[in-house]
Amino acid sequence: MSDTGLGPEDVVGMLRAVARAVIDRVNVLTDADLAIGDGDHGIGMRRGFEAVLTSLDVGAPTIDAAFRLTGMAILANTGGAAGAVFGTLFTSGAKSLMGADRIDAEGIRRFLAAAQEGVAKRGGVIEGQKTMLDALAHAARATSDAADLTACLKAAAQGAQVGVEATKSMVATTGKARSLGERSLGYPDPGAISVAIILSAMRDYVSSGIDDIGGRNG
Amino acid sequence: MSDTGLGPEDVVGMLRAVARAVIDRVNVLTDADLAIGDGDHGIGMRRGFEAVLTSLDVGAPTIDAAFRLTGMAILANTGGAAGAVFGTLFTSGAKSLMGADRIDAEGIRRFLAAAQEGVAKRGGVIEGQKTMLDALAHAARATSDAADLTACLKAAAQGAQVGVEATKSMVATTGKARSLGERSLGYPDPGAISVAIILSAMRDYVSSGIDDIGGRNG
Amino acid sequence: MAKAVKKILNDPRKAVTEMIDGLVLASDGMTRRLPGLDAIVRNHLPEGKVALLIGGGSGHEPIFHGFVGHNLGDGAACGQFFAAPAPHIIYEAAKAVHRGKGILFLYGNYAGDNMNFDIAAEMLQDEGIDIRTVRVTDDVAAAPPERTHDRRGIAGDVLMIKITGAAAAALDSLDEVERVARKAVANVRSMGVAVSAGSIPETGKPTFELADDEIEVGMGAHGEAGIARQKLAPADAVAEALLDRILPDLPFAQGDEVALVINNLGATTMMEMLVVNRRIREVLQERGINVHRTEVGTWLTVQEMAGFSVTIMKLDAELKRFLDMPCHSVGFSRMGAA
Amino acid sequence: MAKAVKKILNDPRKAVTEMIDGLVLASDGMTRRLPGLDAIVRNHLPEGKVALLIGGGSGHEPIFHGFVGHNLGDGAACGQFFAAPAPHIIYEAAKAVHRGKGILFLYGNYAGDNMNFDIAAEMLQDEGIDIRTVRVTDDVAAAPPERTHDRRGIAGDVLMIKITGAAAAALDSLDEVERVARKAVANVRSMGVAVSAGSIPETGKPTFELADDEIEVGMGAHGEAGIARQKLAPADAVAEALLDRILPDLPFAQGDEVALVINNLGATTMMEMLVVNRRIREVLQERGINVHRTEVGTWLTVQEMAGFSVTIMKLDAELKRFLDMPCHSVGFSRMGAA
Ligand SMILES: Nc1ncnc2c1ncn2[C@@H]1O[C@H](COP(=O)(O)OP(=O)(O)O)[C@@H](O)[C@H]1O
Ligand SMILES: Nc1ncnc2c1ncn2[C@@H]1O[C@H](COP(=O)(O)OP(=O)(O)O)[C@@H](O)[C@H]1O
Ligand SMILES: [Mg+2]
Ligand SMILES: [Mg+2]
Ligand SMILES: [Mg+2]
Ligand SMILES: [Mg+2]
Repeated sequence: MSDTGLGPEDVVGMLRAVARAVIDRVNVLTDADLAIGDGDHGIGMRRGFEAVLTSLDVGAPTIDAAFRLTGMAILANTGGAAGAVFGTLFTSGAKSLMGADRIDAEGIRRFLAAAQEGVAKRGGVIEGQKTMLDALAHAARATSDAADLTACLKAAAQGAQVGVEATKSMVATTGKARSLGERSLGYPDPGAISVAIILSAMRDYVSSGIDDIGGRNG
Repeated sequence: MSDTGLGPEDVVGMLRAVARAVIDRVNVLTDADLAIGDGDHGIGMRRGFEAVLTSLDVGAPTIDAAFRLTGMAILANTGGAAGAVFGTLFTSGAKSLMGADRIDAEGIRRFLAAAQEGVAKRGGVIEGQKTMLDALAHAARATSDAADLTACLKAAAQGAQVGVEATKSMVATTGKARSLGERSLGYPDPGAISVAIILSAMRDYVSSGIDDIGGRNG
Repeated sequence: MAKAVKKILNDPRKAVTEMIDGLVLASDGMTRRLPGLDAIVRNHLPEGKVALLIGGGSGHEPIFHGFVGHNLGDGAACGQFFAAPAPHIIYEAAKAVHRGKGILFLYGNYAGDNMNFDIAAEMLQDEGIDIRTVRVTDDVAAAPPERTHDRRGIAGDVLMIKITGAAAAALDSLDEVERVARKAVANVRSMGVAVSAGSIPETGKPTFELADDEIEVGMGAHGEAGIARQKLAPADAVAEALLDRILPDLPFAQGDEVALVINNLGATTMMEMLVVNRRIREVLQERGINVHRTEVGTWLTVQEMAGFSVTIMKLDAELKRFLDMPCHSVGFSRMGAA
Repeated sequence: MAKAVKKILNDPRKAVTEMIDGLVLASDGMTRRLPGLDAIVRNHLPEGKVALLIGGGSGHEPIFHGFVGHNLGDGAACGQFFAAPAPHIIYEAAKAVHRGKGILFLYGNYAGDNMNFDIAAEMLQDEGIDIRTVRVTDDVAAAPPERTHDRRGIAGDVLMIKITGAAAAALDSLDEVERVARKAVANVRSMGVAVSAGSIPETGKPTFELADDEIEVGMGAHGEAGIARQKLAPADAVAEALLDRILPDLPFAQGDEVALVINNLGATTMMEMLVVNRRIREVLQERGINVHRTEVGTWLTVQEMAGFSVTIMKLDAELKRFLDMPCHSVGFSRMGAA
């Protein structure tokens, strides 16, 4: 596929695909949160990403604007811990793409690094506390030597999934699962699952190939 | 059995037997009240008749005192509609036995007539409203031409049972069952069942014969 | 529903007496228990005060005994679960609150309560104490308008105790207090809806059965049958169904000023009651009925029963005055009109 | 527990917004909703008043939004079910209640609330508005004493809003109001017990599972795991288990004067709470701890969850003064010390 990465229109298309993917998984996320939280992660993420779809309707002139709009919509409509951390994921990531007119592997690396830093700061968490940060950090690291956008998002999605698995063997030390202590062992972190869903949707959008992307790039 | 009827001691014995019989049937009465009332008739009657057992421990010098003590104990400890009507049954009935040193068929007739009048007045009810009065009235009528005490109580118990059956085809127009209207059809009235239990226990006590009664009468 | 409902109690047969101890302690010195009796009375009752005695079966907390306090009931006679108090409890509570000006008996209209309170009233009248009785008959579901004497008392009790308690504190003749109470009861109407059953701890059995998708409109506070058993309906439809029976019954008319109570029967969420309130207010506004005061809360319960009732009372200047006075008890405290 | 719990609502996804409309209507003109936002603010806020903004997830009614009123919160930002409110809701509510003297943010200590309120605080501080934050951390079951910052806020919210609301009405500097709130939060401790689960209408799923004969001591207000899952126990044993954790934690000592709150998580009967109160008072008396004021009721709920929590706050003269002031809101009204 085109190594030149994605332009603003494709980024919007990709973010729409991300939103649809999250909305489709509402029950998976809710059940994960029922196991170690309060059971609202799925419906919260759905609220947020339904708002993302609406706010992207107005279109986005630039790439960083598309990611920022996405973050603002999540922040304004999700609520709970997820609203703050997933909103921050996109708004912080957006800052790293200021002025970029295309996004490639390097852009994704910058985005994930900035997102990770922003979330860690907002949440006051580090890796190993059984949060979505663990999926995000694994994803960021996994992308280090990916050659092109497709490979980069493949690696990111895979990394996030590894992060999700990793959270199963962690004892939660923040969020609603913290009070479970040892009892949170064995369960994946709901927010981490959301990160994996988001990055997988980005990968699938890009991998769906020439006609879909290059076409518009042609 | 002795045609001379019962003296004070036997009346106390008989009332103890009545109390034990009611207490034994707590679940029957509660279930009957669950069907068309609020489900507390059994436990209320148990409260009342457990108190009867205690208050009869002091013994009773006269027959009317024994019945009065029984009524007062019910009135003070049962609560609800049953406390008032069953307390009244015994206290009103007791008045009709003032000064009697034995109770025979005629005494039972007087007792039932007075009890029926007292309950009707206190409850502001007539026959046919699906209450314990229906069992009481049937019982009173059934005793009209019984020759001796045993026959009289047999007739009374049987009459009460007929009264219970009769309440099944009545629509409640007082008490908690009233609001069921037509829906109370087919169910017997809990209080009527209690009347039948009480009179059957009196019959059984008397019918249990010479050794048990005559002995003490001897 | 087969097994007994989980409750945090000690011996269920001691629940009522232990509850009364806990209630007196919760009043922080405002009330006391009559030794050995299931009766609660206010401390420091002024001489010459018209006395207000309330009461009824237990299991409906905080009503009735939780409404003994400042500008509310002076005393309460408590029965066992869903059972009217025995006459001697009523008698002793009455003697304890009497201050020479007579006593108003205020309670819900149930055969058991009527008979037991009447027996006590006869005993007290024999001693020359002036007793008046006002029975709350607000449940429109219980009987047609021409037979209000057959109607049950439900959450109308809340407004009746509030207003009569204030009147008994402010007015100094039993005649006057009785007059206010009769005016109030003549102007109050309620109806409830049941969503799931409550149970008596001693039996652990739910007092009725409702299917997982059923509700019963007009059901009584002890699970007495209502008007219609129907499928679970949206809040707006339920609100309308209740108002369709309540409003024409008085009737409440355009320009009326009313008090509105939405009472939780136990396990219903406040969110549900507030959503219902939203629709009720829309309808009242359409009808030109103006709400002077709203109360949404948990006062007349049926153990863990789910459901709620709606109560509306037509007000005049005098009823408003007593409704707006401050009051305090364990179960009901109000700052009063600011 | 498979099928969705029966509730009287319209569209569950509209429940929060409809609840807010119903709540504003129930306040009889005391509050209003910010147009298009899930935020409630008081009408007629005097210029120069130190503002108190409270808030949190919905589904816990009447807390938080039901505590906006006279001598209580000036405004509340409401989230969706069990979800902290979004920053822009908090921001708008804060702007609406600000009267030039700064704003105290008072809410329960949850990651979601902390992050969303912090984002809003940063936005407001950028505009030069003085914002202080006090997080309620009363749940002793949530973390050991040395990690109070990891403790959740549960029914301690009731006393915190009561006292801080009174302080914000009586004191005229944000520093002073913050000082009082910090003193109060430092002296309040709570622990709860869960008997059965509540559910979120949108999913209809209970937030946890408890066996028919089990209770969980120390469980959080969203079903967060507690300290011990155990067999159903008598009320006295449960009361002692809670006090065994609460009393040593501060610690509360002989001669202390305290406020006591027994809060219903939803479906528990008042009878149970009063029976529990009885044993609590016996223990406190043995320990020489004197209860200045008791509150037994339903304030911080978790939908239809059954269970309750016990909250104890150590008082000094200043805290007593604010605790005893009158207050009024839909969810909490008090006559004040008579
Ligand atoms: N302090 C935190 N920092 C980063 N992520 C967090 C933090 N607290 C919670 N999360 C994430 O949020 C997720 C829970 O989101 P959600 O259930 O929507 O919010 P809430 O916990 O308020 O109900 C958790 O699975 C976790 O990944
Ligand atoms: N007005 C009345 N007159 C006579 N008997 C009555 C009256 N009302 C109720 N009863 C009797 O009382 C019985 C119910 O007793 P119980 O359940 O103990 O009291 P409650 O109805 O107060 O719960 C009914 O079955 C009926 O026989
Ligand atoms: Mg959650
Ligand atoms: Mg009954
Ligand atoms: Mg009863
Ligand atoms: Mg949540």
